[in-house]
Amino acid sequence: MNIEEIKSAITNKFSGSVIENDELSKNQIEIKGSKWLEVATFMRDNPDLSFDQLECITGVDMGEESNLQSRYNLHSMEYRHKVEIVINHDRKKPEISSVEQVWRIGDWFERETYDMFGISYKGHRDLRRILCPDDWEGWPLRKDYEGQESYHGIVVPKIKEEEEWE
Amino acid sequence: MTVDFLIDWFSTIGNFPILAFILAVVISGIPLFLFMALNAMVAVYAERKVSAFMMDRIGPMGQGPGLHAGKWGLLQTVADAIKLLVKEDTIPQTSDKLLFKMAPFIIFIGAFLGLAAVPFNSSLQVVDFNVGVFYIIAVGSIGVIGIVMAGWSSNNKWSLYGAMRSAAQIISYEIPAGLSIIIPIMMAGTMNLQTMIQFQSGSIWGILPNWIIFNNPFTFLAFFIFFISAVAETNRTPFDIPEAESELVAGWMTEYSGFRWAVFFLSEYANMFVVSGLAVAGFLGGWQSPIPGMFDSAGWGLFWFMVKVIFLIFLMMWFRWTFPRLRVDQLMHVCWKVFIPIAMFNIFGVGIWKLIIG
Amino acid sequence: MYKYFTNIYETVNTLWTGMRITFRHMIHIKRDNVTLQYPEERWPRPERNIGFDHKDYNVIRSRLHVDIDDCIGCLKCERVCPVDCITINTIKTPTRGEDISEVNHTGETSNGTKKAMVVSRFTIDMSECCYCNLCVYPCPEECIFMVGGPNSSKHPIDYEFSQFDRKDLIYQFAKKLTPDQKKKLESPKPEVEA
Amino acid sequence: MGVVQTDQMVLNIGPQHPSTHGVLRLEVMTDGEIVSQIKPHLGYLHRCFEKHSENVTYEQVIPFTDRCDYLASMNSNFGYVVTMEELMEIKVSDRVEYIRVIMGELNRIASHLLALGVYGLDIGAFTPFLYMLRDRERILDMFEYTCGARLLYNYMWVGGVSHDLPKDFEKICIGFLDYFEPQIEEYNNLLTYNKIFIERTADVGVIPADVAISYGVSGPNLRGSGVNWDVRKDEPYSIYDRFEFDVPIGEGKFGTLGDCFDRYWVRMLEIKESVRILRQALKDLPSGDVHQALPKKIRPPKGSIYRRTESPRGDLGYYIISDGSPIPSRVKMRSPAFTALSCLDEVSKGWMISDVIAILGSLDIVLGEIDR
Repeated sequence: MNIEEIKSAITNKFSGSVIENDELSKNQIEIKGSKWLEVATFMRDNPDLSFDQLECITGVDMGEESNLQSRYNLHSMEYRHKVEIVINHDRKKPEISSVEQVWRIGDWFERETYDMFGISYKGHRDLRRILCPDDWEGWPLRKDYEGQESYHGIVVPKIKEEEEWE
Repeated sequence: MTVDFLIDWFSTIGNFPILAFILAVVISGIPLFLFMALNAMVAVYAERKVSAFMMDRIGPMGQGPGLHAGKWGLLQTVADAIKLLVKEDTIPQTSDKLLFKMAPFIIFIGAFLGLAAVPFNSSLQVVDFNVGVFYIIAVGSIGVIGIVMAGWSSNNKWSLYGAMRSAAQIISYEIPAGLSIIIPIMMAGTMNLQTMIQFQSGSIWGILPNWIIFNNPFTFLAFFIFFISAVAETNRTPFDIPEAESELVAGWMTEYSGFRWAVFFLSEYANMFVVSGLAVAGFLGGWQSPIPGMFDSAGWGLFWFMVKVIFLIFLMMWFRWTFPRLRVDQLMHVCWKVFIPIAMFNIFGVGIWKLIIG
Repeated sequence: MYKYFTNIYETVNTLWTGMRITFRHMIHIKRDNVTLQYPEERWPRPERNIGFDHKDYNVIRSRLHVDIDDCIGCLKCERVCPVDCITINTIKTPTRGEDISEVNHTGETSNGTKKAMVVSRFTIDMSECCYCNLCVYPCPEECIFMVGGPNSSKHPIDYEFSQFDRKDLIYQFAKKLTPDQKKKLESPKPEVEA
Repeated sequence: MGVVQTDQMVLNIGPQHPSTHGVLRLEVMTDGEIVSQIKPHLGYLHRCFEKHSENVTYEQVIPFTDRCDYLASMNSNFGYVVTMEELMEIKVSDRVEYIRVIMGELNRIASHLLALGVYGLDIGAFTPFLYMLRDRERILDMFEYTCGARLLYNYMWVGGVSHDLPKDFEKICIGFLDYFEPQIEEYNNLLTYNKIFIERTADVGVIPADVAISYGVSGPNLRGSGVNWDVRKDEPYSIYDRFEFDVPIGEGKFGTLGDCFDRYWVRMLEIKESVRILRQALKDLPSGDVHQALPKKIRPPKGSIYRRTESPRGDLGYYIISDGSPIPSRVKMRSPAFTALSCLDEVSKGWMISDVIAILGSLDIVLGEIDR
């Protein structure tokens, strides 16, 4: 199935869930965040789509003014077609339903995206930080992130201090 | 035997039986201890070299006569021993301190007592018990008490796992080992090691030495069962699950360091020597020469005994550096479902064989 | 029952196969040995393994070295370093391409380029260097390079450099300037054209 | 007799443990030897690869990709440069492609050798590990001959490779392959066919195909479960469509499909396939300039791309977003070991502690890549 057929299959089932956006590249589909869980379940279970593998979840922050994005790369082992789902989040309160129980790997990918971007996943059963320590402050991969000054008494150097070499 | 000889000799000097006994025990015990230390040193060196050669390495080459970059690393184990002796002796704060300190010595005592009954040649044996085989098997299982103590007192989960595995393993493998060593007892009709070895003198049809292993097919099988069970009893690969380094870090030895750890090592190699000595005495003709009727003097006897024991220890090393490790349940499976039935069958077979042929 | 015995047979057979292999290696240790006795024998040992001469290497990544007389202070290597381990300070010379004897500065590189800068500081923190070789390529004068390899005629391979203090791993290549000399260089001089 | 009160025990495997393949901490709930739950704790090796990448230029990202999967740096480089070239629409010369394939496949052999050897070590066999490392050493020597580095190469660049092949490389490589191929049989005799090894691995830690796909398990682990999926074959990148090779999949040789032995065996067969590819590539190696297509300045057009390649551990994906400047806006690495580790909990429930080690080893994880 090519991208148009996938798009129309989703639109037929959930009208209004696909957002038309000219900026997207050719294999991307933008989906409304509120419908994501239903769309995801449909995409996995529909025998024509059969997206049984979630390849990757990428959190994206394009700058301090724009929205946060989640990008889901899906792949079907049966038909060997793939698609990329783009979902925009409100920067103030990034929230989306979790697909952890649709694709099991979503568990860790969502934890990673939560860790790095602070996008919270509704319905995730174990949403903790995964790579950073549990008590780390801030969301490191956001563009407006500023590092902690000290962590457990360890001073985090902001810039390399200019050492004397004489 | 040595002890008896010394007591007799003291009685010719004067009448002081208790002192004579203590003196005799000490005089024969100290060389035995030195032998044990020497055995561990040589065996560790040999193990490192054998493993290295099997892996296309050359092993320790640094320490040797001539300080750094000396010959073949001959003094490597001496250096290791000195390092272990001067190392800090750490005792975990939450451990059961008394048991923690006692455990290495209990294991050591088990190994040391076993060594007392090993017949090096026709006269060189510390004590010649009339139940020598039984004695070695009995004191050999003292070690497991020490292992469980070490594992429990360390207050460490890995140690506890190691100790529990070890207890299960050693107690299980005593059974096939015991059932197999019954066969030489049946053949020779005695538990006395010297008598058993003397039974194996002469030859079969003038070519093969009259060792129990060659006596009939059942004894041949019994030797291997005994030997493999002995490997398991000494906790060596492929049966080293109590100290499996990739699973349990170091098993029951995890918390030990320095001298106490060295004592464990000493005991391990002494145990290897004892079980190999028992296998040699029971199946391979002890100090008898492999060529019937030749090289039969007492000196040659010592030589032949050592050669056989060293060969068996080499075999253990060879196993260790070739095989992967078994899992706990597979270990038990091998013991209870393979070795014990075959060992039982062997006893039956040897009985029939003795009844029919001789 | 049949399976029980075939299992035992297979076990003995496969284990014996393995033991034969290790034994074969043990007795052929002279031939098979791959150990390099480090302090006595050192890499490169061309006969080892595949058998190539280290003179044929494309490059050897050991220690960075700078021929400071060739450096024109273009800062390209500093900019390209992904871990920022190179630090360069430069002072503009009064005249381009002229020797300044008091600070031991040569005016021209060996390629004949006229220098416009005195490099007052050129440090490489080798404890941070990640040996990616990226700084070597942009250098227009080929003055920064990894020692050894094709450059072995100039410098021997040095891959075992080590220091007791981490500070000592900051190598400096620029010629030392006293504060006075620095000030003198930095102060604008009336240019006298002959 | 009353009922004996038993309780579950928490066992901490790691971060310092001989067989966690790095600094991984597993919180294992055990009932005696039986494991009932595993909670992996990651992040001990987190080096902020993605954050770093947002602060350096595109070519400076390459040394960082080396350090993610340090056992297969060539393949990490390969994935990144393939993605970048697709984004920038650069066409590189045939020689570059061939050199990249040769290096990638050599590194795949090296990585698999280490994986298999360490797996033997996890099971308890020490000797095969050293034999395999001995042969891996020769591959590293060849890399050193080519680019001067033994582990972290920074060899492949966007639009080319850093150095052309050195003198006589083809001959040396063929010589190595001739030496190496009989060695595989020796490994098999020593380790693979060993009954104890088979008992330890067959039927242990079965990952059914649907579970594997749902967990995003990829590479040899997925093929061990019987799924025929290889990026080199199914989404060919570079010039992999020019070579003839098979994709070995697990078949339950000694036990159930998808057990530890299958994953091990698939790796062993993949080594043979890599040798096949190498022989073809060395035969056809064209001549040419390797620096021809190097762009003056790497400044990709605005846009984003996700591309995955086959690293020795599985699908190594790069998601690169460019905003038109010479510094990437976002570089995300989808690491195959990350997804492989995620299924550990589900797979090892009900097995023993020894089996957990065996399963963990058979997944062939590299913590540098998981934590990035």
